[in-house]
Amino acid sequence: MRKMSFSEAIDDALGQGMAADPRVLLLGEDVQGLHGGLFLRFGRQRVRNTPISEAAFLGAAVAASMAGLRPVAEIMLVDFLAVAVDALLNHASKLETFSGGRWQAPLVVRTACGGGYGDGGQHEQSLWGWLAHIPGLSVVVPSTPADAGGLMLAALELGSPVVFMEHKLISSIWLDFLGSGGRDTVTFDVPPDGEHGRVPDRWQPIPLGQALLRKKGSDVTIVTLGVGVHRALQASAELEKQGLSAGVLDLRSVSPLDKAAVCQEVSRTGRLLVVDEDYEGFGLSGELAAIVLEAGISCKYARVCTQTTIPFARRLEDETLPNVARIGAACRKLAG
Amino acid sequence: MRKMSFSEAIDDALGQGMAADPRVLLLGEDVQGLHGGLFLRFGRQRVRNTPISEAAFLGAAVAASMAGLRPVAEIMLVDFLAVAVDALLNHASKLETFSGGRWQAPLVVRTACGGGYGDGGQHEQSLWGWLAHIPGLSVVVPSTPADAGGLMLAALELGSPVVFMEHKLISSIWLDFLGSGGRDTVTFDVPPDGEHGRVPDRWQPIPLGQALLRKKGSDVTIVTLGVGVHRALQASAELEKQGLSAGVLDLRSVSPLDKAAVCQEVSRTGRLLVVDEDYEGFGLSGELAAIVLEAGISCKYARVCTQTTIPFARRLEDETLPNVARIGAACRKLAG
Amino acid sequence: MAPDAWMLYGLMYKSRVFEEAVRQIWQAGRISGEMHLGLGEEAIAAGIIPQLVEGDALALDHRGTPAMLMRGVAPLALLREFMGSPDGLCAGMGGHMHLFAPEKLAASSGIVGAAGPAAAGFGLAAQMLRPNCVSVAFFGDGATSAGMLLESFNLAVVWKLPVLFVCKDNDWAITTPAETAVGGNLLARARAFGMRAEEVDGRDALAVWQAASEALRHARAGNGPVFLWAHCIHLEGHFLGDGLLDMFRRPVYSLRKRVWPMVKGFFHPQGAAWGERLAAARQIVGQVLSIQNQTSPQGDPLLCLRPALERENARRLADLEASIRDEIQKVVSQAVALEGNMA
Amino acid sequence: MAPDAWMLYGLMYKSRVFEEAVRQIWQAGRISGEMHLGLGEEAIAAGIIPQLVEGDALALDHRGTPAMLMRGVAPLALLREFMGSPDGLCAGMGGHMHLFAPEKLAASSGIVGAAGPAAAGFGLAAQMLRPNCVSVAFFGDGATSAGMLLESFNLAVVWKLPVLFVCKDNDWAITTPAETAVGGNLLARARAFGMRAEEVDGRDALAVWQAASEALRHARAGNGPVFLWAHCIHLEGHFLGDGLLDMFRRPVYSLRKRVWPMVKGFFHPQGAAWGERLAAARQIVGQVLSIQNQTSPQGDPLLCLRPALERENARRLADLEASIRDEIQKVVSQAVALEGNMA
Ligand SMILES: Cc1ncc(C[n+]2csc(CCOP(=O)(O)OP(=O)(O)O)c2C)c(N)n1
Ligand SMILES: Cc1ncc(C[n+]2csc(CCOP(=O)(O)OP(=O)(O)O)c2C)c(N)n1
Ligand SMILES: [Mg+2]
Ligand SMILES: [Mg+2]
Repeated sequence: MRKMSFSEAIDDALGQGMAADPRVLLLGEDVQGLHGGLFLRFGRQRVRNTPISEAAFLGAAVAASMAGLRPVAEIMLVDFLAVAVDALLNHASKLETFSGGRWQAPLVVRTACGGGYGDGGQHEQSLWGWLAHIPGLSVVVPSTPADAGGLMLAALELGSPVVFMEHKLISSIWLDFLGSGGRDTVTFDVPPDGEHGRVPDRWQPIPLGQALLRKKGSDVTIVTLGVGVHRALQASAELEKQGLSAGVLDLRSVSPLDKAAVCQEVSRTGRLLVVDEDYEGFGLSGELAAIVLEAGISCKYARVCTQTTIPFARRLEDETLPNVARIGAACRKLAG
Repeated sequence: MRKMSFSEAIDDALGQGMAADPRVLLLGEDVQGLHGGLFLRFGRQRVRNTPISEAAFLGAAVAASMAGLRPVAEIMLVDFLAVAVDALLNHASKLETFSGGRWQAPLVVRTACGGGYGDGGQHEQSLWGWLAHIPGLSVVVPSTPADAGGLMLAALELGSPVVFMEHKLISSIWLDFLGSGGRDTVTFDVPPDGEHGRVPDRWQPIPLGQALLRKKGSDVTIVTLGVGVHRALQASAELEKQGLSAGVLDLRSVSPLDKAAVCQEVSRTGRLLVVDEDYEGFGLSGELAAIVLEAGISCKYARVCTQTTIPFARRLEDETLPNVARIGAACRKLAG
Repeated sequence: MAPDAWMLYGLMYKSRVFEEAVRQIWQAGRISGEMHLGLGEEAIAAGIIPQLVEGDALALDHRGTPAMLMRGVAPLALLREFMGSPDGLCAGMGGHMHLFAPEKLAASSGIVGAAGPAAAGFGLAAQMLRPNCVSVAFFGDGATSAGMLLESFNLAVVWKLPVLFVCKDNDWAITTPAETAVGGNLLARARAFGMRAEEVDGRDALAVWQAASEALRHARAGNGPVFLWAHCIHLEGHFLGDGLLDMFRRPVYSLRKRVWPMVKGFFHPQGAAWGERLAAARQIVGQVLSIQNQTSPQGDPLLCLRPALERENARRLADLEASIRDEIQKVVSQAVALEGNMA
Repeated sequence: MAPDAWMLYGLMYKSRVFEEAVRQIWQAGRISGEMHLGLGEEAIAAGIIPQLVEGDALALDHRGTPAMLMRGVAPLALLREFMGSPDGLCAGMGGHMHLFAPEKLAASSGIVGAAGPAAAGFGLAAQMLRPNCVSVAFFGDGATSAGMLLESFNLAVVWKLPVLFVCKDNDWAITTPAETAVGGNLLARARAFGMRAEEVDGRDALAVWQAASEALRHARAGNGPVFLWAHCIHLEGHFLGDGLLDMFRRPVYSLRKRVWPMVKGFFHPQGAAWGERLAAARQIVGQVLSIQNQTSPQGDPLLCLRPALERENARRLADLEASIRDEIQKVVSQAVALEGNMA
């Protein structure tokens, strides 16, 4: 067992994957600088800077994956995917169907997401539910270093397009780059177990679509992912003192979605709280409601999500993103 | 009262809006040909062909709306919005928040959507739930000529960005253009009450966010929109013969969503069936589940949606899109 | 390598006869939705595709049929695909805008401009996995306004990708004339991105071959991408059932369907000043008139090559054409018979 | 109209002093997230913005501060916005990348390339509603690879929009040198779209004024868009806390934080051949060295104008600078005091 930061773990697992398979390459804006360790290890052919042309290089990555490469295309921030999402919506995700099952696009889109460090509403979105709406696309959102590395390896091996999302608040590379800018005069509410932790000596793939019960609970089931997992665990710890037992289920991937695990937990507690940093409407939180209803589980339900464009002001931002206080209050209300 | 086709109604209401307000203009690819009546009436300044540059002209429409115009930007098919959605996700929908409430983007994006005429999975998507996920964006999906015109007028007057979606199967202009191509050797399952109907002599705006109960029912509530309304009505008529009473609620707009109407109907019948031509996961059908659960309504729930990339083959396409048989079966199962 | 005019003509003729058969089958209602044919741009595909080798890739737009056919995809598989059959090239799941032949690294897309990024990606894979291989993008003049295509020009240049970008310029994007939508000059545009670029008469298969031959040599040698600006016409208008062509072909139908709404708009009491309305009307009339160029035999790439072959050996030509017609006729019968079996 | 060098210098100096104050406040942790300053590109804004009139519009990128300031937005409103205060320009909702001044038709965006479509839209509104008005887009060299910006060039040309597209070329996009990301030549690129285009020394406010003055005349007269290619440097690197600049400024910190992971990668047992690794290492070293140009006083637009003014009237210059420093100092004190009141 080694200890590693979340961002190191991703690069480490990616490095293992690149060493094992010469078809894997990393491309994106400034990746040679942002992932300097990989650049100096694998060189300019396999770690490629791109112009600021997301539509072209993401579309190119799709085609390159069809022609034998295993590209990892980095879209700096998922917000910027908006200029290139055609490559995923109309191409990568549809290829298998369109070709009658004869052609695949084994591509990983690596992208940073999430807020909590004061960068404004165009740079802090989550959008995982938005992307998971697209059939044929997998969407991965790890919450710990160990999961991040294992899921990256699984994404590399999957054989169909995956969006791998790296939450900036637990990714020290990104948080340093965009949040603190090397200052020690700012602090953010970084969940330590997300930012740093034990990882295996050698990465093993963690299959997509397997949720992990981070904490058992008998009164409420909190279903969440990414930084939400840590917020939920903290809220759960506080609720415990008040005699309320809230379990925390970490989805780890939005698509495929571990419906069985969700249904199992919710049918046990009869109460489902979704904590989702993505926008509230028409996304993950609704999908989870549909899943339990489809399964015929009768339960109480609430959600703590991002309801509006994320404000720039730090205080307003903290109120807008799912936070421990909102989660606690929602749990108490559900259980009360 | 006049009678009019769905596509005529939209152009007619738009024409009324353009005559009333010189700031309104229509721009998009081939709009001078596709909306020839408006072109010959309002001329080249106010009905503008664009190059195939959706990102530029949609972004331009956003800025033009900020600077005093009232653009209606046509994205031929909503599928193509994928190359330009940045203008909506990161700009139009965020402007009001970003500017501290001081600036608005009163823009209408007009776009054709939906399938059922054999054009393949890159040209027949619905994506209304995908768009409604974005806070700050309204999404309108009319199902009859009268609604189409009234909602278009309301969209023009709203003062914030609206996506106005025109289902191709009930829009004779689009269906002729893309489906039959002037042939009389092909027929499609076009709902007549969607394609043609009575409209007011002078258009009045129909406020966004008001669902319409198309049919009362006591056993099941079918919540739907667009072509789904007609499919549901047909299924309901067939179910009636079997002694099952299914009501049909036409949402008319996805965002704002008429939560009150949904909750009222569902709490009456205790059974909710969502019929949604958009993709099933992480979209409208899930949101409706969340709404009833949040309201504490206990109900049985099912959904008939599009689950995969839409196949080209007509027979497979009909099986993939929500159809009368699937709706009927789902209702019977819910009630049984 | 000098081009074999007979071979080129054979490819073009086969594509033409096949697409004319497709037109009939579409007209009979056995193919659903839109149908964009490559009638009129056969010489561009024929001048380039026979020069491709194994490992080369193709990124096609919504008019992929001629290129797929010339690259060796079976006409029956294509036709069955158009008919939406499980035994079609893509099991009936794609249709004519979404043709995929993985073993030939040939892919199409109905999204205008998407051939650019696709060709760049294929080029990247060639650069890293298949030395001396190239990719070819086919797209129209309209696509040159698409951001992702322009981005791809730049990406291919800075990465020195082995890509041949081929613009099949037919002067129109649906009803929009290129001169109203394409700013400046496309040759200059490609060159300004740092790319080698040539203009060629896209009706002349031999000229295309020559230009492509040099371009491919350049790209295969690792010298970066090349842009080929090939002029052609679309004999069938934008797609089958094209509204502008219908004005001549089905004037009565067009009057009711298309002209009447315009007349109503023109005379509507509220609207622009008369001058504005007249200008709009003149523009429509002008477009309808100029569409005639699109069907003029002068622009037909087959007629551009045929006379020389006929002079050379009329008998051989007749035989060639007859055998191709036979072949396609068989394919059509087979496709229709299979349809019967299915039903 | 001849430019008033004193006025231009005053604008630049004010912007400089203000942004230096912003740097300190950011450094002190009172501003969250990223901070992109316009240090080094003041002459471009100063040469253009004073020539704008009411009804003209501005489409800005992530470095909008100097332009907003010169267009007359109150420095206090800007600073309070950066600090996320309800009394900021946008009520603290936008932050420095999302500055909006509706009454001045000035809007910014943090999405690279978005200034292109925005300027086209503002230009369209001007064309239809405000005769003789123009819009100006400011963007970097990196943005010239963005599809939507390239599309906007074309759209502005075919619609003859009154737009001035201004590329503030500082040779870098974050850590990516322009010569590795921008194919061909930008002047040729703009011209190839059919646009008038000029190159100008963006450190020289008077030269920018001249070039912009002609460009604006052209656009206001309805002759279509103009592209201005203005060269400059970014004195503070990409943003505050720039990693490349840190290599010099905070070598120890950089060694631990940035160099160490690279060293580990370089010596990892599994990876590319040594030649490949060395080439990568050399590239990084080269970039770090060349970043020094970015902080060379030669590139400083203020120093480009200042000596002449000093020769002309040293006393007046000192007074001007002092009064601007005073003004900004007051703004800073006020902003900090307001912060105290809020807490
Ligand atoms: C992104 C996108 N926008 C619009 C369309 C609709 N469309 C299909 S073909 C076409 C015209 C294409 O013109 P061109 O590239 O010149 O090709 P041509 O049809 O003339 O061969 C358009 C606008 C599309 N398919 N994709
Ligand atoms: C679409 C998009 N892609 C990437 C980014 C991240 N990003 C922000 S600034 C920047 C570099 C911009 O370079 P340039 O246009 O030259 O402006 P400069 O910062 O040099 O002034 C990048 C890549 C972004 N904001 N938007
Ligand atoms: Mg064309
Ligand atoms: Mg730059």
